[in-house]
Amino acid sequence: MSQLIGLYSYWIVIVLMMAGLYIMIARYNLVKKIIGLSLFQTSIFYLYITMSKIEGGTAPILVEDADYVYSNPLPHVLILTAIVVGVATSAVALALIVRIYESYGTIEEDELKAIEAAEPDA
Amino acid sequence: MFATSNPICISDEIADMFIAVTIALLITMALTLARALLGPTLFDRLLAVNSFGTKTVLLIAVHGFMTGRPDFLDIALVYSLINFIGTIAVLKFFEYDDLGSGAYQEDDF
Amino acid sequence: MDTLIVLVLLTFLAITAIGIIVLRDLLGAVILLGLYSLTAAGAFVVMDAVDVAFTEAAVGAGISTILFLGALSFTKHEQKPRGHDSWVALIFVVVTGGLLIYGTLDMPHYGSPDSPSQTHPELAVRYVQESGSEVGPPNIVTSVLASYRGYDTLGETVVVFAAGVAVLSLLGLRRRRPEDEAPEDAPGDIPAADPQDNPRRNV
Amino acid sequence: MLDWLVWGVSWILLLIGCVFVVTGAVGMIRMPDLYTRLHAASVTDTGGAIFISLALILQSVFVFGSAMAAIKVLLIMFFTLFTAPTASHALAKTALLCGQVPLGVDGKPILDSPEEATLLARSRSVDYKSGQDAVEILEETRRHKRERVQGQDDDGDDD
Repeated sequence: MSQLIGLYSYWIVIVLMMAGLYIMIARYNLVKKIIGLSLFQTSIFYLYITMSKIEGGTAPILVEDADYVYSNPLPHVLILTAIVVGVATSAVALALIVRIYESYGTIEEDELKAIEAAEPDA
Repeated sequence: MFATSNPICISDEIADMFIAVTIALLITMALTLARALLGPTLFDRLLAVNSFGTKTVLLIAVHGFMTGRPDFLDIALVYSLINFIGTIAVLKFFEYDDLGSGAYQEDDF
Repeated sequence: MDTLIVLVLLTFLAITAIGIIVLRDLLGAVILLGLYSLTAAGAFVVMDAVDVAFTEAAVGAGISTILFLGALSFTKHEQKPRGHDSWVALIFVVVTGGLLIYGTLDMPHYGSPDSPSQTHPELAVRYVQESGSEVGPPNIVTSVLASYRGYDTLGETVVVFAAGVAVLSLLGLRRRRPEDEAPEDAPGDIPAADPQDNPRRNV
Repeated sequence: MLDWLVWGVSWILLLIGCVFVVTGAVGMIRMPDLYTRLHAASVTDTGGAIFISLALILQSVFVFGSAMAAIKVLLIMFFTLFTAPTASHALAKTALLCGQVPLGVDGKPILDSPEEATLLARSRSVDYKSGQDAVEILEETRRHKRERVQGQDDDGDDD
């Protein structure tokens, strides 16, 4: 039972990660792929934040003359950076998708491949 | 096993009170999530998401009191605003099929 | 109680992720992604990462949703219906997940105080004990972000700036292009809007 | 004495809040169509939020002794009170505009077609200008439609 509770958060992280990966592999729609990418990113955030938590700890904001246990602040910093960079990545990907749609009229991967195969010069 | 991590010693009666509210909120969130997944139309999903956001705000506020550090209510504040803005943005998208257009009044009404 | 809340919120997250996989409608998937971010941020608060929760609420639930909506307003709202899901992908994902779960069996348990990430003398203990006197602000995350790891933050800013430039160069010049170029091969030509694309008709 | 009073009042407020919150969620699952679910959700969003926030304000003033926390909870309550009804209204209006037909008491749609719902949602400014009732507008358009259909039938007969 303690094994279950102690590791449950990791398992959920893996489920989320695999959900994102499955969307990236098995769905043909490009916007859906970016949604899968976001899922994958958030699961990584989770993995880090889970590791920073300490039992009975509190948020790493110092309080004078009190003896608290603080959670590890370093993963929080890394994830703060990662969230912002992740959204920047999504923004660029979505902009590319908009351009692809304007050029080809579709955002389904297999249709794009068919169009590419039909006109090798382009 | 599920002992409250309780850095500031708030008394047990008070902790009980917040635990009860937290459980009620979690049940509510589960039901709301079910509606968001079942919802036949997009509006049902949107309604569920909006309601879920309000529950999250309350959960964060109550959690701050439960752990004895009510310093982090700012997050709940930001949440309630973001939640509203997100809902309105999606609705505007439904209504005009665009996020940026401002010239809809003449032909719409 | 904290652990219970975290476990329940994590379960919500997993259910939402499954829902996103199943849903064919892209707008619905984006709405569920907003719900996912809200839940994630709530769980971050319970796991003591208040700054991360703040950012995730503003960036993940706010900006990200609006970016997706903006992209969808230029493209189609529905995935093409397909007959079957790919069994190869499913098997691959299940096998990878199984291997990863096997790998977690050796991980330190959730919240355990003697895990390496809590006991490292330079990376955990020192920040907590010394940052108040070395840097100043009571929020340790701020100290680490702006002082100990200031170059990381500078790099992040550069990445965001580069992304902004990239998005602008992809989309911002588009409005001028149909006038500049010859009309027959204008790549900025938006295909005529199909009335079926309007969400009013297919919600 | 004061401690016990605060404790009791907080418990009562929180319990009322919990009841509101849970009933609203159950209503959201069980109600038959979008507009009734909206009704149920509004109960949760405003009623539950008010009572829970009031209890939290009591706690933060009397137990935690933190005026700042009380002000923040008050702000959360005010924002919720402003934004939740606005969001509900916008949701209902957009749903009507997009052609979601409400169900009547007997479980049947009260309008003939999604177009009529769109029309009703858009007739708001006409309503303000001429003082027309929504039902009148609806019947007028139905009459117009019928006449138009008959006119087309007559044309067909002529051909």
